[in-house]
Amino acid sequence: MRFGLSEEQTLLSDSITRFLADNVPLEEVRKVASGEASDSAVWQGLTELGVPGLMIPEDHGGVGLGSLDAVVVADCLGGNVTPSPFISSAVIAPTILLAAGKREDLLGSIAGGEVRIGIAFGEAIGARVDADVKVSGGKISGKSLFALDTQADHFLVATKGKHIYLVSASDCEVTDLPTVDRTRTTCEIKYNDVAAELISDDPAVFTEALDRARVVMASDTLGAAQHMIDEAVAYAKVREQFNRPIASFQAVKHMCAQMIADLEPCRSMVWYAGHALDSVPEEARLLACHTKAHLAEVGRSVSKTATEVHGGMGFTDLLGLHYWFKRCGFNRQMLGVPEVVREEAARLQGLAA
Amino acid sequence: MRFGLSEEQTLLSDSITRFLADNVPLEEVRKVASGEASDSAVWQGLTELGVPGLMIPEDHGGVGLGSLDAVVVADCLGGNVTPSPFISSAVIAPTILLAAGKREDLLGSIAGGEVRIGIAFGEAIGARVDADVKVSGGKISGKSLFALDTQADHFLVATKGKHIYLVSASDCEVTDLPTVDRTRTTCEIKYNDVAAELISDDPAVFTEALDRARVVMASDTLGAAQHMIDEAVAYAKVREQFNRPIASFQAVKHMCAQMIADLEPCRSMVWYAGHALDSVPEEARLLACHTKAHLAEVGRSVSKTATEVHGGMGFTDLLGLHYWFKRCGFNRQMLGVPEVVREEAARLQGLAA
Amino acid sequence: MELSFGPEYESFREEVRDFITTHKDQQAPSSAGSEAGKSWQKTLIEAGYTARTIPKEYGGFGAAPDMVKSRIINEEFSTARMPGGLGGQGISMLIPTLLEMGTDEQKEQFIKPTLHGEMVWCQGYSEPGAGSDLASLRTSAVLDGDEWVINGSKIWTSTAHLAHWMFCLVRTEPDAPKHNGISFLLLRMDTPGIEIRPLVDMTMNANFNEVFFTDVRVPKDQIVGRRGQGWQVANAILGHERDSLADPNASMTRLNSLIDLMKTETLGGERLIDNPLYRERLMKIQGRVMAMRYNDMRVLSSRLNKDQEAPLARMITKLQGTELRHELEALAIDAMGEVGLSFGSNPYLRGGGSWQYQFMYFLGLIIGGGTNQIQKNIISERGLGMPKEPKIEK
Amino acid sequence: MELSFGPEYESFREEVRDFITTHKDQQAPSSAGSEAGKSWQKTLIEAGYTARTIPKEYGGFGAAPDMVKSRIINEEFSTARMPGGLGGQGISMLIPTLLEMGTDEQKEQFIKPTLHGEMVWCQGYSEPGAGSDLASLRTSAVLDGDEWVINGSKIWTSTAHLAHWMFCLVRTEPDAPKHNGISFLLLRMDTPGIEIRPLVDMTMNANFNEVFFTDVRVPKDQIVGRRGQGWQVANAILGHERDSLADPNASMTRLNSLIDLMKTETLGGERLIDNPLYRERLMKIQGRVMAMRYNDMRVLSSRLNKDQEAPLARMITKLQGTELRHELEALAIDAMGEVGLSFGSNPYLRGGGSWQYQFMYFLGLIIGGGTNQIQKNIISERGLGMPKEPKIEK
Repeated sequence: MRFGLSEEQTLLSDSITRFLADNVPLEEVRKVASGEASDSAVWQGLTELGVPGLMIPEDHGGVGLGSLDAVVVADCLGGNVTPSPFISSAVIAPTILLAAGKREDLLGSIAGGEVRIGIAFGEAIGARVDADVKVSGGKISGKSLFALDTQADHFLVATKGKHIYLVSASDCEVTDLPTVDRTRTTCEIKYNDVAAELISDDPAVFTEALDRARVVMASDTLGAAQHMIDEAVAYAKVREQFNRPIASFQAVKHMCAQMIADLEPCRSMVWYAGHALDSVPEEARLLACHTKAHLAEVGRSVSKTATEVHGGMGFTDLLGLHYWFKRCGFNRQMLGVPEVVREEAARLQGLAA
Repeated sequence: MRFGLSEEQTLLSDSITRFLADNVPLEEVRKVASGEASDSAVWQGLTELGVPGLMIPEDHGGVGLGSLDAVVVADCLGGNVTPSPFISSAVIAPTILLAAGKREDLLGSIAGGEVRIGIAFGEAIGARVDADVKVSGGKISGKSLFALDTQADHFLVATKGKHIYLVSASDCEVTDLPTVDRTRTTCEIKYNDVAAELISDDPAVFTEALDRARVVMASDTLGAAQHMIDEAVAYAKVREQFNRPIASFQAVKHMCAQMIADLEPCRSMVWYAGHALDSVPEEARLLACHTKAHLAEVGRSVSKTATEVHGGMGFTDLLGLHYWFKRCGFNRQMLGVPEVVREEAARLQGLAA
Repeated sequence: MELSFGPEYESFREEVRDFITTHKDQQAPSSAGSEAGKSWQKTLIEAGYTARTIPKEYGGFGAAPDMVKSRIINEEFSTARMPGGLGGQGISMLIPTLLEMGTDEQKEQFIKPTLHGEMVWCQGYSEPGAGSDLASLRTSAVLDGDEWVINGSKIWTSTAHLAHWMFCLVRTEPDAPKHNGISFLLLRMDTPGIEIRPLVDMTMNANFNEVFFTDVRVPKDQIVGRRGQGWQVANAILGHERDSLADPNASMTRLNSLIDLMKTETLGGERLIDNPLYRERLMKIQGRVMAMRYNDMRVLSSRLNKDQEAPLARMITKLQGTELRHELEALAIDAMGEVGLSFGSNPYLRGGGSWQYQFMYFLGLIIGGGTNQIQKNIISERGLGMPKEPKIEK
Repeated sequence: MELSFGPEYESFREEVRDFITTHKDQQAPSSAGSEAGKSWQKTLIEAGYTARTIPKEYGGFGAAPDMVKSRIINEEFSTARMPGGLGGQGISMLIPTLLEMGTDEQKEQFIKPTLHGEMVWCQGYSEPGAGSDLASLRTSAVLDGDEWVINGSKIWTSTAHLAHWMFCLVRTEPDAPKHNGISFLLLRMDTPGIEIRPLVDMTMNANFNEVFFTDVRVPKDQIVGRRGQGWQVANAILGHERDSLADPNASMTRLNSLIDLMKTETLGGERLIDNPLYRERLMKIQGRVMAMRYNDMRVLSSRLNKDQEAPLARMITKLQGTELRHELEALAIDAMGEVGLSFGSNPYLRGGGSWQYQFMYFLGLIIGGGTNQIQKNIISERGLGMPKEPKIEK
């Protein structure tokens, strides 16, 4: 019995972490967040490590790894607030195309980092405002909101009925929708009766992709929150007030203890949820829901508390701590807010209608 | 402008507090809680201070005071975990009989402490288990659960439709239902087609009584929680560990600070809610709901934290702190749990169906 | 319980309302330094609706202090959304300080122009190394002939880029115990050696600045109070600032905006207010806001009535009020889901982006103005009489 | 991730299951000291399902330590609700202590009868004045000839009224620094001068006792370890107790009972599970219980695999687990409304009154076994490397 990452997964984590430390310092994140640069360079760099093709089988040009490996990568990406279309292009899109057995020709270009696939799932999870899409006779009309990845070449669009269509970004009117978290992009897509290719009419395909994405997003929060705790503890040890490091004040110590007490079990939960997606299908859905919702809650409290431990410095842009705060906030709201996701968890167990 | 108690109300509070300190020490509470004694002696003593007739007009033999005065008394009773049928006999019953203009002949005996009126409101607020009552042709059948005051001479029973009937305890099968809080009694009443006198078929009468009872119960929690904070702070100042009073540890200080920060605004809220019942009818209902629910939450957290501050001593029976803990617990659950009461608050504002 | 202010004040309220009606077309001045702003300030002072208790000789209205009248003015202006008088730390902090501790010359020189918007001030208290422990500040001022020579830096200085003058705390007696080595100086912001850097915060706005001093020379007499007495000078009015950070009436107004939002925004076609989970959270917050509102009435009452005391009610306002607002804003964000993330130029912004902005801003207020951990120290020590932590002197 | 224990252990699991099937009619012994209890203990030891790693010469099964086998035994016994071996602090705390620190004579004299239920022990560590700060204990033992003379008192002594012996910590070197002045003694509970008073707790049960010592004389050689070394002796095994207070598998079982309860109880005719507010709280707790469960798997794994470390995962178990259980019990009470208040002989008790009982009992566990404030000190200091508070020596 061995609960934890394999040697290969630890190596994967180390190499991604090293790459990000060397190539995506906070300065680079700031540039992307401020619009001075796009995340393309980062994505190209990650392509050399095989990240876009992580979950794509080798015979399609990928690395052929599983969900737990994606969890490992997301933990690193979140920990570094790395700008990238990882969840959309590397997790959701390959899952859908492979599960549906459609347009597998795209997989090679995804793995090669040449093609990015955006995701418009909002309407299938719980539509906001007047977002709605209609498909008839191979044409799609309407609009999607807060779709992932403004720079995508294609979008996978899910309807309320959980059918999934592929549309080309160049056929649509795509407008960036800035959110608090500028390390990932979201957009509005207007479809004016344009070509839409049916990829799947099986809701199970949508669900499989959503489950994976939720666990991966939870892992991104895990990484971000862990980073914030590490920073808070380190800052408290060097910051002196009243002639002592603030880390020696019981109030500060207990804030840090509570943060890690809340987050530490999340690591095991995220790992197990990743493992379940690969190997314990009967538990995977429930795990995906609970992991997404639980990490959303812990992410919120940790990101608040870690900011507080930093005092005024946490509120400024000087240390850039807020990028992690906002990353946790983004992950909480996207792909299902906790209330919605917990209700799904109840439904899965026959506890809600 | 003067927000607060009048001089008379302060005097009332002082005299009740003094009476309770002299006549109802913890030893007496223990006796009632263990079943060695009933609360009759306490109630008789309080009669001398006019407590049972507090809200009964002078021409009916009472003192003719208002809701804010009842709030003041409840604060004292809760602070001393005083066993007594105050809410049922002195608050709800007079309110109903006066509002309905029925059986006012009972008011004098209530004020004189000779008659106690119990209250069976559960079914009208939200029925549990198989409690249900039916009235037809002046006869009542069915059963009520967790009615207030096992020793009552009569019960005011509310139906689902919020009609209120008076029944005689001697006509019914009354069984004590012990709860964690043995300072007040609740019972099961079985009605076997016995005489029931219609007191009111106007739901507004029920509602007025319920509003008052909820505010008074919230005030009871206020008193109990304040007592627990006072005890916790006092204990922390004398209890030494690691060669210093535990009150000098920041963790303990912040627990106490949070307790009082939560409770202090409750005092103003309870006072205003009492005042609104007397003088601001358009705000009274909303205040009653929110005050009941908010004090339930604060009562729970304060009673937990104050116990923790006492360490192992808080968990034992030695200091009797648990009587206050349980009092807060009882007040939370009776006359509407917070979730039910908040939903009523939403409904009052047109925010819920 | 007597919640009316009585007939005298009700007629004063009518007076204020009449003024508001007369001036109902008054626009909010675009900026503090604008001519329109100064002119409106003049009108308000003449009517007695701002600078009310400042002596006439210093450009104020010269009325006796009357908390009720001040409150009535605030209430009526706020209800009518009528622009109030000029704000800023010069008016709210420096003027009361000078009135209490300044020399006649200082009062003469500074109060009137400050009041009339001719002289804008910033505050230099906190330093990068002196936040919660403000008294450990290190920016030094050394007397050299007739001048103080200042070196060091200040942080959290709002409006530094707009200010003509700064009032600040500096260490003038390096060998004295830390609270006794500080002086309160006034200095012109165009003095050579001052550098201002905007300080961007997590809302991505430069609400604050850092100010750096390199051999900044300030005339010797620009000190308020005596040498080494600066801590007492500053503390004479510090308490005022804290209370205003979490006004329960503002929370109530904000709550009503949240209710409106929840009535219009939808999730899967259902109004947010119809979702039992969000509605329950809304009601929980409403209950807490109401409690804080009555707490505030009690605080006001204790100020009006000499025989009433409510020190704890006052002490807990900042702690509770800032956490409550932060949670209130969070509920709006949560309930809106993806839409709640909107920021910047996003066309789906709700409330002009204020929900995310205030969510972060109130986290800043949880930290600022004495962190909520410092507040809990104060509440437990001054409010509950619990002992201070053992002190460590270096 | 490899969550199976492998074929060797799966066949061991089969073995355990066969044993359980063979003994499926075994009743839980009515009390620890009963003959049935002793006989069942003997059967279990012979099969190797309790006292597994205790050497044969001291009456145990004599197997090499194997955490996986122990866990499999626990899992299978628990699933089948098969009564386990004898418990109590003599078996769980004293025997491991003696094995590590006892003399051969002590091992000889005490382990076997303790293991076989002939000798029942209680623990005398905490004192009224020494709780979180256990090392400040004051019960004294003074050597008088060949005997220790003990005076003082102990608290939180469970089973004191049933025990034949006590192992306890006493101060033998009053002038030494506090951690170095303590010795670990063994004494007979029928020694003259011992008085036992039951200690009723908030659940109204006497789960604990106070024990008072007046000139209690104990033979000199009834000491474990050396004089002044008692703190080290006791701490060699203290950690074990803490972990068992908040077993996540027990929380999961309890959560399932709560789900069953919410499916059957009603409010206004609606099942509690159909109330969105209670359902949401249930789901929140379920998510947390699951997180603790996988955390526990990680802890187990780190014990089985030398190259894995998870010190924080282990350190947070008590803090998180006890709070979580307290909240879980609270949800049951809340959802049941008035019915949730039932206690004692109330016929509407649900779950035999266990919801209110456990709600309070887990508040006791939040406090006991090292208060959750002490846990946070440990997590921050040992887990996060934050500095200790400045110490004050009297």
